Order: sequence, then C-alpha cells, then structure tokens
Amino acid sequence: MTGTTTAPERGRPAGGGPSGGRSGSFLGGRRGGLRGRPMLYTSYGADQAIWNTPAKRAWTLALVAVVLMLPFVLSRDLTSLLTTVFIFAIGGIGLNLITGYAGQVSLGHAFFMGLGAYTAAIFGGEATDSVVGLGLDMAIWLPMAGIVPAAVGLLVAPLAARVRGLYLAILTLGLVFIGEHIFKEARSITGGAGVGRAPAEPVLFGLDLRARYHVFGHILSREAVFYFVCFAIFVVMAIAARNLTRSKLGRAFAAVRDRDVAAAVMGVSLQRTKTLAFTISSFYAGIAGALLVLVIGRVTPTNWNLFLSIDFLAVILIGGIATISGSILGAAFVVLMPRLVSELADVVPFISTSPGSGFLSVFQLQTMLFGALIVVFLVLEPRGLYGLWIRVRNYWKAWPFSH
Amino acid sequence: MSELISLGLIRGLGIGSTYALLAVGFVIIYRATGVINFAQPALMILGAYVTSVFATSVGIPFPLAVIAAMAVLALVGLATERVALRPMVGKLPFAAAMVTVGVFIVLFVVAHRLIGAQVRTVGDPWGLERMSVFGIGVAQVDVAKIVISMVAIGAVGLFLARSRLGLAMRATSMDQEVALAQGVNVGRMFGLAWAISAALAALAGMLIGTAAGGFDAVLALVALKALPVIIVGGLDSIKGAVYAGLFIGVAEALTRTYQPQYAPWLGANFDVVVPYVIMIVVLVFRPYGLFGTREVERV
Amino acid sequence: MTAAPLLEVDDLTLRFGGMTAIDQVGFTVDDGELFAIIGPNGAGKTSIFNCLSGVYRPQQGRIRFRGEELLGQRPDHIARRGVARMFQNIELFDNLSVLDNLMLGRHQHLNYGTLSALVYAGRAKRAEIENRRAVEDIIDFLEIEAIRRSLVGMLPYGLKKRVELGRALAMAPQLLLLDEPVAGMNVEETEDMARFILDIRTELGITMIMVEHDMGLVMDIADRVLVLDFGQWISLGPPSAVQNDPAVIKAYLGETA
Amino acid sequence: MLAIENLDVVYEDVILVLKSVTLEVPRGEIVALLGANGAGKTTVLRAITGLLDIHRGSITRGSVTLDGRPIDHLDAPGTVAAGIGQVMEGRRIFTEFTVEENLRIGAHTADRDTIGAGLERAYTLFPVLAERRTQVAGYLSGGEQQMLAMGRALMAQPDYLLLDEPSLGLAPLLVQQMKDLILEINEQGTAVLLVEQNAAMALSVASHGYVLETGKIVMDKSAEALRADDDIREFYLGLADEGAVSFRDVKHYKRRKRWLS
Amino acid sequence: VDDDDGAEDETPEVTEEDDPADEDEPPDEGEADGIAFDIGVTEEPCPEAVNPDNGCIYLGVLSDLSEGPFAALAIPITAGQGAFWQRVNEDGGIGGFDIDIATYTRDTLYDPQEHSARYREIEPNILALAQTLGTEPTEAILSDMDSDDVIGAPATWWSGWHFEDSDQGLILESGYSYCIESQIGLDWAAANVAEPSSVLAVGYPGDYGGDSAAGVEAWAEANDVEFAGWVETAPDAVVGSQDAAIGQVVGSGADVVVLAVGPAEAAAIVGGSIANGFEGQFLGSVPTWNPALLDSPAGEALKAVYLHIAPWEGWEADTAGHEAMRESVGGDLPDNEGFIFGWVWSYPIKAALEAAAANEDLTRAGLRSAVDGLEVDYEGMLPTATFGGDPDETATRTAVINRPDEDAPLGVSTVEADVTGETADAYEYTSACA
Ligand SMILES: Nc1ncnc2c1ncn2[C@@H]1O[C@H](COP(=O)(O)OP(=O)(O)OP(=O)(O)O)[C@@H](O)[C@H]1O
Ligand SMILES: Nc1ncnc2c1ncn2[C@@H]1O[C@H](COP(=O)(O)OP(=O)(O)OP(=O)(O)O)[C@@H](O)[C@H]1O
Ligand SMILES: [Mg+2]
Ligand SMILES: [Mg+2]
Repeated sequence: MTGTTTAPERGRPAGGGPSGGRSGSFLGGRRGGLRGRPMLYTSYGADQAIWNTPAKRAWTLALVAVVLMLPFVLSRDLTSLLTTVFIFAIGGIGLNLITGYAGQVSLGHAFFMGLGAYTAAIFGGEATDSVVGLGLDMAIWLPMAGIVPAAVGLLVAPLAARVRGLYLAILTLGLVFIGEHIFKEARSITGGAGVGRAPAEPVLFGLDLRARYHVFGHILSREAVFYFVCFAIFVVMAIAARNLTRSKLGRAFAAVRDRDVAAAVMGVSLQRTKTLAFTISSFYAGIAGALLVLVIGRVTPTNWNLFLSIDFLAVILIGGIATISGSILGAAFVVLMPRLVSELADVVPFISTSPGSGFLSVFQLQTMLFGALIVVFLVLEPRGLYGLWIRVRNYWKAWPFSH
Repeated sequence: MSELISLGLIRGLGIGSTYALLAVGFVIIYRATGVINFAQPALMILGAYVTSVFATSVGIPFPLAVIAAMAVLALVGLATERVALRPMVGKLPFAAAMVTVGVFIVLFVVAHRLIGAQVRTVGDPWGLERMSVFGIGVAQVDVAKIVISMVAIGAVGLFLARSRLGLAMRATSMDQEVALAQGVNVGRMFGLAWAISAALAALAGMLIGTAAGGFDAVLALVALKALPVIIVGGLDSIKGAVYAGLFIGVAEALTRTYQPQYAPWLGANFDVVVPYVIMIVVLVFRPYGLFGTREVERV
Repeated sequence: MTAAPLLEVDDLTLRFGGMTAIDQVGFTVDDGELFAIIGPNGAGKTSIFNCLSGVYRPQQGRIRFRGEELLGQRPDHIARRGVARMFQNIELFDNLSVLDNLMLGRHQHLNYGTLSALVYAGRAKRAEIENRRAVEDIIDFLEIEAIRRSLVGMLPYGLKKRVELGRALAMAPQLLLLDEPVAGMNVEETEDMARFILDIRTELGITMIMVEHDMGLVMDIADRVLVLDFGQWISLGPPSAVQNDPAVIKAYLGETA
Repeated sequence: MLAIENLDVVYEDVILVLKSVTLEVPRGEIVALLGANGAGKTTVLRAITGLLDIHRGSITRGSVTLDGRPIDHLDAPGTVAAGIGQVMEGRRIFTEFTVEENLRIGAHTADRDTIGAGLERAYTLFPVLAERRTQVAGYLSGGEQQMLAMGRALMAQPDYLLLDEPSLGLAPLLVQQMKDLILEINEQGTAVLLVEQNAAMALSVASHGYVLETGKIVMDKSAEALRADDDIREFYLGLADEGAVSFRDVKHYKRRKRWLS
Repeated sequence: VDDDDGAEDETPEVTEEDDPADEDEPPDEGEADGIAFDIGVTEEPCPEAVNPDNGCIYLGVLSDLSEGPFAALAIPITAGQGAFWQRVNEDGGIGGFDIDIATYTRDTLYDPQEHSARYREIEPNILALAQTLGTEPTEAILSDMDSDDVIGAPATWWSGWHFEDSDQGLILESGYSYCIESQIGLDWAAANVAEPSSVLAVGYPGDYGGDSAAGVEAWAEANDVEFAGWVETAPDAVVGSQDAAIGQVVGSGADVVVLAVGPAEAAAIVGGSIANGFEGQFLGSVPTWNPALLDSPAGEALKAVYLHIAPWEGWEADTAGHEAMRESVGGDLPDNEGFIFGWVWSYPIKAALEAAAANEDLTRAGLRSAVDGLEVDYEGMLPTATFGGDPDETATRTAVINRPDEDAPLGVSTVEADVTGETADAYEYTSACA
C-alpha cells in the first residue's frame, strides 16, 4: 500500500494531477513539507495537519505575534474593538459550524448568545435587590455560559432536525422572538426590559480583569487585559472548531448538508449529526454572548434580537461559508467596517456628522453600506472574503504566469 | 360578546388579512424564485409612505393614491429583482435570501430617511369611524382591511391559476432551465413575481399604516409576522398563506383580549409571540406547514 | 446452497397513496451471489433498494439480513449492519474531494467521540490515519489515484460512478446494492464497470444485488435474475431461463432481446 | 438547415469543452450525434438552444445558423420562437403540473390556434397521454414521462427537434417504442438531432451520424457507413468480429482508444 | 490542546497596580490662564470657534439621531444643546475656553452596545458628556464613566439619577422624575378634572414606564384610590399595534390613565380607547407628545381627553431662559419640544464647568469634584437646583400641565405652570422608584 501521496497541483482541482508519487518515500523526512516541494507529504498525518505547509506556519506565527503586539500600540478604544472582533469570530465560527458546515440555516444565534450572557450573569454576576447572581469566578461562569445554551440547543434539536431549509430558518427565528419575550419577563434574572442588569464579573482565577497590570515594564489597560483573555479563548475555540471540521464529524456535517438521504445510507445518523451541530454551535454562541456583554457593559433583553442574528449571518456569508478562517475575516469586517465608515465620513460628501443636516447620517451610511456590501459580496464573490483571499493567493502563486 | 366579536374576531380578521396579504407576497416570490424575500417589510413601509405622499402631500383621491403607490412599489420590486436578485439565479437559496436581507437594510434606511423621525398618516378615509354589522359595532378600518385584502388576494390567485403567464410563472418556480427551454422568459417571470409581491406589500403597508397614531419607519417590522404565517400555511401555498394569516390574526387578537385577564402569568404582550408559538406547534406535527408540499426525497 | 441465505425478503409491499409500487414481493439472496433485478420503468426496482436501505418504510413484509430484521430500522443503522449501495442518480457529495467522499464511507468505522474530535489528537488522529489507509486501498483497486483530491462535482460522469462505487466499498459492506451501474455508459465504460463488479466478487467476496436495463450485462454476469412488473413478481431464475420466459419478453424485453 | 460551424465552447471561462465542432442537420432528416460520456454532446445542444449561459458556458468561436441566419446570439425563448424544440436529458417534466398543463407550457410562445392543434397532435401521437390529461405528471412511469417531454417539445410546432438521450434509463421494450416514435415524428416533417449513447438505436433511425470525442468531431459519415465501421462496431455497438463479446471475458487492462481524425 | 496563546502564559508575571491613575495614556496636560486641565481640553481653539483666542473644551453627545426609537425627540434635543452652547460661546465661553459638542456627537440608536462602543471611541477626547440619552444605554457606560471620571447630563427623567447609588454622582439631571411627574399629574387631575376612584398606568417597561407607573401606584396608595394596574406595552414596532393596551384600558374602568409611551402609541391608545367607548381622562408623560399627532386620526380624541405633563414650560413662556432660547433660533420653530429639553438639560454641565473653572481645575477629577454641592441656575426655566444633597429635599417637584392646541407653537398650550401636588410633595424619596 502506498505510504506517500502527492497532492495534485493546488490550482483548480479538476483533472488529474501527477499520479502515484511513490518516489516521495525515497526522499525521507519525517514531517511533511520538504524544502522546495511544499505539497509533498510523507505521512498521512502530515497531510492531514492544519498547518501543513511551512508558509502557513510562518504566516500564522507572524500573525499571532502582531496580534499580541497590538494592544501596546493601539488606543483603548481600538483594543476594545479588536476584542469584539475575537468575540464575533467565536460566535461566527459557531454559526458557521451549523449553517456553513452542516447546512442548517439558523436565525436563532442571538437567542443562544443571550442565554450565554444570562447564564454568565447568574453564575458570575453580583446579586442585587432585583436580580440574582452567585458572583462566581470566570473559570466557572465562562464554561457554564457555553454549557447551558448547549443544553438548550440539545433540547431544541429534535424539532429542528425534523424541519428543513427555510422552514428551519424561520423556526429558529421564532426562538429569537420567544426568547426575547422570556428574557423580558424573567426579571429576577434579566432585570427586565428597559432596565437590564450588569454582566458577569470578569474575575479569572481571582485576577480582576478590569484592573490595570504591569507586564514587562508596560502598563496594560483593562481593555488590553481583556483583549488577551478573549484572544486566548478565541484561539482555543477556533482550533477546536478546525479540528472538528477535519474530523469525521466535519465530513458528516457536509454530507448532511449536501445530501441527507445519501448520508444516512452511508451510516451517518441525521438526527445525531444535526443535534451535535446545534449543540456545539449553541456552545460557541453562549460563550460569545457572555463575552460580548462584558464589552458592552450591560445585558439587556432587547439586545438578543433578529438583527444580531443577521449580523452573524453576515459574518459567515461575507467571510466565507464553511471556512473557519472565513468566519474570522467576516467578524473583522462586520465589526470594523462601521468604524471605518465613520472615520471616512468626513471626506464623503452629503454625509453629516451632526443630526438633521446632510443627506444621510453617518449611521445611515454605515447601515446602508453594510446592506449594500452584503448584496455586492454575495453577488460578486459567493465564497466571501475567504474566496477573495484564495483568488489573490492563487494569483500570486501563479505569478509571473498569471494573465 | 360584542368585545369578542369587535376586538377579537373582527380586529383579528382585519389584521390577519393584512398578514395574509404580506404572506401571499412572500409565497409568490418563494414559488417563482425559491427565495424568501426578507426585503418585504421595507417594501411594505415604503408602500405606506408613498400612499401617504400621494394622498396627503399631493392630494389625489385616496383610492387613486393607493393604486399609484402599488404601481410605484411594483417598479421598485422590479428594479430590486433586476439589480440584486437576478445575479443570484442558480446560487444557494440561503445566499439569495441573505441578499434580500441586504436589500432590506438598504431600503429600510431609505424609508427612514424619507419618513423621517416624525409620524405620518396614510390619509385613509376610515380613521376611527365605526359601523354596524348585524347590529354589532365594528371599526370601519377592520372591515376595509378584510375586504381589500381578500379581493386583492383573489385577483392574484386567479391570475396565477388561470392565465398563461401564471402557468409560466409556476413552471419557472419548478425548474428554471426547463421553463427556459419552453420559451418562457424566466427573468421576466422573476421580475413579475417581485412586482406583484411588492405591490401587495404596498397595499398591506397602506392598511397597516392606518393606525390611529400614524406610522413611522420601524412599523415595517410588523411585516415579520408574515413569516410564521407562511410557515404555518406552508411556504409554497397561497391557500395556506390566507388561512394561516387569518387564523394567526384571530389567535393574536383573542390572546390580547383575554390573556392579560385569564393567563397573566404568560407575561405582558404575550400576543406578540403567539404567531411563533403556533408555528412551533404546527411544525411539530407537520414539518412542511399545513398546506405546504413535502420536498420529494427520492434517491 | 448452504445454511441460511444472506438476505430474505418476504411479502414486501410498499404503497404511495393509492399506488402500489411493490406488491408482495419475496426473494432470497445467498452469500456471494450476484443477484439481478430487472423490469420495466416504474416496476419498483429502486423502491426495493430504498426499502432495503431503510429510506422507504414499506407497509408490510419482512426483510431479514443474516437473520436480523431490517424493516423499520433507520438507514444509518442498516448501513452499520453492512448494507451499502450505489444510487441510480449519482448521490455523491459534490463539494467534497474524492478522498473525503471515500472517508465518509468509512464513517461508521471511525470510532472516536466528539471531544476527541475537538482535540484531534490520540485516538481521533490514529483512527483517521488507519482509515485513510483503507481508503487508499480502494483508490488503488479502482484506479482513481490521479483524482484523489479533485472535487467530485467536477468529474466526468463515468468517474463519478466509479467514485460512488468506491464510497460504497469503503463501507466494507457484506451486501452491495448497485442501481443501474452502467446506465448512460458506452460499451467501453460498461466493460470497465463489469470488470470491477466481477473483481469485487472474486477478490472481495461481497454479495451484490444489481438493477440494470443493459440486458447484455445482466445476462452475462448475473447468477440469478428477478423480474418485476408494476411492482409484481413475474419471474425468477438463472439468466438463460428468464430470458426465454414469455411473460418477461412480453412485459420487458420486447421481441429483440 | 441547422448548421454549426467551427464551434468552440468554454465553461466557467476556462474549461474548453467543444473544439471546432462542425455539424449539419438538413431539413426533414434525422441526424445522430454519438459520443462517450462527457464528450460534449449536451453542450452542443445547449449551444444551439441558448442554454449555455445559465450553465456559465459561452461560445468563444464559430457560429450556429438556422437556414443561413445566425442564431447563436438568441436566448432560449428566442430559439424556441425560431422553431427549435428540445427534449432535455432526463425528461425534466414539471412533476407537479398535470399532463395537459405540461403540454400547454410547451406552447408558451405559440398562439391560441397552435395550442389547439398541438394538443391534438400530441394526443394522437401518444394516446396514453390523452387518457391521463388531467393527472399529475409526476406519477407517470418513466416511459410515459419521456413521451410527455417529447409531446411538450412538439407543442410549439418546431421544425427541428433536439433529443438528448431519449433512451437513457428506459427498458428495452420502451427503447423500441421510442425508435418508432422518432420515425413517426420525422415523417410528419420535423427534422431530428438525436443525441445518444445507445448507438445501435440511433444508427437504426438516422440517415447521417457524427461521433464526438472529448469535444471534437472525429467521424462524420452516413449512418450506413458508420454501422459498417470497425471501430464503431467495437466501441459503440459492442460487436467484435465474431459478434457480441461477453462481459465476463473483458480483459482487465486499460484499452482506451484514441481516435484519429 | 496544542494552542499558541501566549497571553495566558503572561498572566502569572503580572502585578496589580495600586494607583489607578491614567498613567498609560499621558494626557496632553496643560495649563492656560492658570487653569489646570487634562483630557478633552485644548489650548488650541475649537474647530469652528466663536472666540479664536480661546482654548477648547470638548463635550461628547451620545444620542439617538437616526433610526432609534427616540430619534424624533433626540434630534431637536441635540439641536437645542447646540444652540445652548453656541450662546455660551458667544458670551465669551467659560474660563477662557469655548465649548464644542459637535465634534464628538455620536449616534448610538438607543442601543447599549452602540452606546458603549461610541463612548469608548470618544472618551479619550472629551472632558464630559453634554448628553447621554436613555437610561439603559447610560447604565451600560456608567462604570466606565466612573473609572474615567467623566460626568454627564442625561436625556431621561429616570428617578434613579437623583441617587448616588444609581449614578455614582456622575449624572446631572434636570427637572422632576417620571415618578414625581405622574404624581403631580394625578394630584392636579384630582383637583381640576374630577376625583378619580381608580387610576391606571400604561407604559413601556423599565426606567420610563416603570418609573411612571411606580408613581401612579404610590399616588393611589397615598390617596386611597384603587390602582387598576400597570399595562405594560411596547412600541408599535415591537407589538404591532396598541390593541392589547386599548383592550385593557377599556376593560379597566379607570377614571384616569397615565401614559408613558411614545407619541404614536399614545395617540393610538387614546383614539382607540375612546372609539371603543372608554370615558376616562388621559395624562401623558413628557415624551408622549408630538405636534404631528394633531393631524392623525386620533387628533380629535386627543384634544378632548388628553393632557400633557411637562417639567418646564413650553416654547412661549416668559422667562429669561426661554427668551434666550427663542432668540437662538431667530423666530423659527423647532420640530417639537425636544429643543427645549436639550436647552434646559445643558444648564447643570455649564454650572459645573463654571465652578471647575473658578476652582482653576478643569481636569476631569476637578470637574467631578465640582459637582458636589453644585447650585444650578436655570434662568427661570426651572427652580434653582442643588446637586449632592439629600434627594428627598433637593429633588425638583414642579410640573407644567399642557393641552393639545393647534394654534399653539408646538401644538400644546399651557393650562397651568409651576404645578405642585400634595402627594408629590409628601412622597418620601429614598431610592429610585423603579
Ligand atoms: N417517493 C415516491 N413518491 C411517490 N411515488 C413514488 C416514490 N418513489 C417511487 N414512486 C413510484 O413508485 C413506482 C416505482 O418506482 P421505482 O423508482 O422503484 O421504479 P424503478 O423500477 O426503479 O424504475 P426505473 O427503471 O425507471 O428506475 C413508480 O411508479 C414511481 O413513480
Ligand atoms: N456547467 C458546467 N461547468 C463546467 N463544466 C461543465 C459544465 N457542464 C458540463 N461540463 C463539462 O463539459 C464536458 C461535456 O459535458 P456534456 O454534458 O456536454 O457531455 P455529454 O457528452 O452530454 O455527456 P453525457 O453523456 O454525460 O450527457 C464534461 O466534461 C462536463 O464535465
Ligand atoms: Mg430505478
Ligand atoms: Mg449529456
């Protein structure tokens, strides 16, 4: 049996590449990625790794280094914005797992995020006259913020697994509306509509994340401290999701998405796979919700509405369906774009920064651009930013032979 | 008893028939193009606005204003389809649905900009007037809603079932390529579906905009009620949209009349979620709604 | 014939609304046999496959596989019992590579849980690599090395059929259902497919049921042939016998067979 | 005459599927187009009927003419109006329509009188359809669906009928009937371009045949000449010199034949 | 897990800092004319300076300026504030500085998330907030404001702003609270319309409707009148129509209904209830009015049975403050009363800036400490107010009763000004009402 395989050329997958590739074994080398032949693998393990080329590894390391540097150079405000990017990326990955990978369009993400935020607030928030709170450590409330929504996802899944396509989309939309009603009514937990409550206390292993710390002679603002924590959580969750998608479950997700009857005949349990997708996605949503309200500063029942769900659909559609890196790009886009627009507003004509004058307000411009970009992206590049990135990459790889 | 009829049944049928109107718009686009049109709420509120402009600012007679507004919105629908949806033909329905979300966002901003922060009135002749039906006092506007919606839906239904264009539209919805091969101009059918649906939305917008305090742009979100309606009725069934719209309207009205008194523990404004609760219950028993066709699962 | 047959179908009846697609059909298939089902369009051949693999729920009847009742079981359970199939209209996962399609066939042989999938180390990693080996064997067997990483959607029809066969083989089945494996193929491609089917039988020893309209192929390679018409059993026997059965000629073959 | 000259077709801007294809369908004749899977037969039909663009394909060179008039710029409705009808691969009837609605939609471009005449013609050609005119088409058997598809294509009274693998998946008996029908339709004055895998059937009705291999026409002969050709006999008709080969005796090695044109 | 998150590895090496001062962002500290300042104050003139020789104090505005539920009010509120500070600048500014609120005006849509994001965006550049609209959004940024030493004027009449517990002494409110408002309104109605036997509250949940309803309930209890309940409703965009509220109003049999909703909703409830045979009186909280309602189908009903409560007098009143306000727009009319709100709400910040300038300390800390004991002169628009004392003594408890009137400038004319009420005066103010 062959121990080595050579992947066909990285461009368009159609047609046959060089076959066999048995010669690879003569070259030895334990790990894949021999110099000069980055696509040659000498073991299945190396072939299946996430960072399977030296270029990918170098890029990733450089990126991580830059991300770790940023809070030292950016303002607190921008640091917070980037923290929001990580949180949106976590939520986006969760939605991409169920909608992108498993093909179950969910408009209910906001509901699960809300559940996460309130679970966190119950376990980690402070009790007041009007709301309950246990004041526990983040090491407890953060996992709980994922587990409880996951459990609710598990409960909802049997019904959700029965309905398909756009029926499911609207069913999950129902969750958002019913959830909002429950959030408004469960006053001892949520504070009620128009009032809300303070989020969980970010105290991790006894360290107060809202304080400032000296690190290597630098002073970290509270925004920076929280930034690092969110980044760490994000990295762990992104890698876990990536692992999931290259495992048998990832393939099962895709199979259920593309042809569910055939998948079942292959031995994939539809019920189990959909349930799993729902549960895991809700876990990610819960974590994202719990972290997001820490950036906002308050949990309110009306926050978890259809528009939040739509933001996350935009994350995965603009970023790229069924890719983890796409979810991250999409999150960056959705979070940073409005800010960019407001920075640019001064130079765009007809846009007013003061109310009541000008053709459109900055916010209206942001919203409109957001809507228009969703349309433009889906029309021009159905694979989203990730697809764009692949195109750019292929262009440079083919250089100087590109036309 | 009269409360039951005037605040429960008639009000419910009134609002329910506007839901049905909106739902039929959703169904027409869904059947022709396989897409759920999330831009419908924005089209609806633009319809209310245009009616208001014609009837109150321009000052033409109200019925003409309504027809003119429907025509304007039909053009908006046509244009939207041509610009944003046509390129999505043959792509994932979910992606196309997301495009309509993008369109919604854009049109909603436009509606906000046009309507402004102040409230407007559509200039309808009914106001808060009441009339007597079989000795029971009911609001004229409720009767108007029922009659106008049902006439409009009936006309559209007849068109789809009987006319050659109707047949071609249905064919388009089943298989675009084959429809093309029969000489059906598929693009034109898509445009037609959007135009009809937008005109119905405009009509619904006018009816919903008759609220005593006038309307503002955010009232558009009321159109989302049509989503549980089309699920209960079945995404591809016009008949279902009508029955479910009326049923949900009445259920909602009865809930708001009696729930605060008899089941206060369900919380304030429980009627808002009633359509969704009904939808979930229906889906438990019928995953394709009451009248929807089951997707054929043949291998 | 030895011991109990591999598959026993009894009194199978399937109705859609008022229409009876399968009407009290019964037959048995022995271990190692290449059994064929033929019949006019709409006779219910594919429907029998759909009942065997759990996609349709027949109203009555019994399907015993190695003595175990399959009727009423979910498709994924039946797959685990060792029944694999090819579909009449190719049902591959177009957005996945050939490799991933075949790995999906190994789904039930990959025994690790969600948590270890999230970590992708130890058990999960080992299982993936072991099963990858099994898949590479099949790639070798079907001579599709060159297209391993191609997206299935981009492949020509003939190769897709072969990949679909590979995916079914990856399941390491005991019973393989082939629904019109050579439909739409020219003579040359048909010959290739025939060769693979024969090799599967001799080298892998897998029992097969084949539905096919290509009489040349059926008569050449099948051991026994069941003929259906309008859901009803009309004939069963070795190819030579069936070929000359007047009922079969009238319903199916026409004067020139 | 329907003529294709030096036609190149490309999918997704990169995949060249037809290379300089030239073929002719004279008025009133039956012409067969043979070829292996993926050779590009369906693509030829799409190029004629203006259905390429929805498959993201385009003509990059050459021309399609109908009686000397170029038609390659027409969209699908345009070609139907120009007198070309087609039966697509895999029947593709409207399963939720009744039989009669299916037929009516075929006459979408025609006027009222034509519809009446068309219905009458379809029901005389296919009596079985007349029996089921109000039934939902999805419940017809495979053969009946194939007939319905042909009837639908005839509704607009085309001068040319394009058939894409009408025998695919049909039982032997039905293949026989299909053959007779094609001849009958042709006798009524409609020219037929018959795309087939089933070379035996195609060559028994056609007067002329083309063989398409990986996008190139490699043979262009009368049907009679094709039937006599050794390569055709071996690779398309499955007949060796001593008659049919048994599949049991096929040797296990690659024997792909490269045609020289 | 094989991750590479260096962030967690660093945590053990950190040491908590004891001094919470803003060492990480050395502000452009400076001194001008002997006045110390740090963040949000520059020696350079404002972008569109009235007095080019002055420095500039930047104030932020976080408001609902386009698509949020209160945009109709918020836009004129912000315009009113603009006019107010323009006047201050034209009078020479404060302590050698002009005041700019335009540069850091942000639209936050009445959304807490947007509010805190925008706050963080402008925080490094502002001295204080000239406006932070909405209770919930303001609460979302309160703890940040606390650690940043940023004070602000609210655009909400929540009772909690009176209390140190709820606002850390950072929020400088003006006028009564909704809770007092409804009590004064009921006191007045009992005296001038008819003694009610049953009162009902209808409102949005939370700081607005909740606060108002708490006042209604307290009033009913104090006067031994039946409290028919609190009907919780929500904007039309959420509940579709006010039919639910109408049904409950009609069914309640109350004599007086206090509304704390939006203008369109108020009109729908009043019109709908009357059409369905309700015969009681409606009192509307400040935000329930919009002049456009007179043209709505409910216009007639409103004129018949609706009275509007306001914390200060309408457009035409005869005080020095009103005079200056009218002058600022040169005879034009604003869209609605929001303009007056914005104008009045600006006085406390002006007073605080003046006090800080007088102390020669325009740093944030200096400004914050100037709040305690601050006296605010409203040029007659409101009684003089004092911050930092016992709310039970210092809270404003006067109101103005208006009625709809087509001929009046903003659709309402004053029925009675400087209204006080027995129950309202006696109300024991120890914590936020709701
Ligand atoms: N899901 C279904 N719903 C309704 N009718 C069905 C369904 N599946 C199959 N049928 C009907 O059952 C009958 C048998 O169909 P089946 O697909 O088994 O035929 P077949 O023998 O495989 O024919 P072919 O040779 O054309 O593939 C047909 O009349 C078909 O229309
Ligand atoms: N939409 C498309 N995009 C890309 N490639 C395509 C597309 N349609 C067809 N092809 C490719 O073009 C080639 C010719 O396809 P075509 O369908 O014309 O072949 P065919 O001769 O009709 O085959 P078959 O016998 O399978 O019907 C094939 O290799 C096919 O993969
Ligand atoms: Mg079949
Ligand atoms: Mg073809």
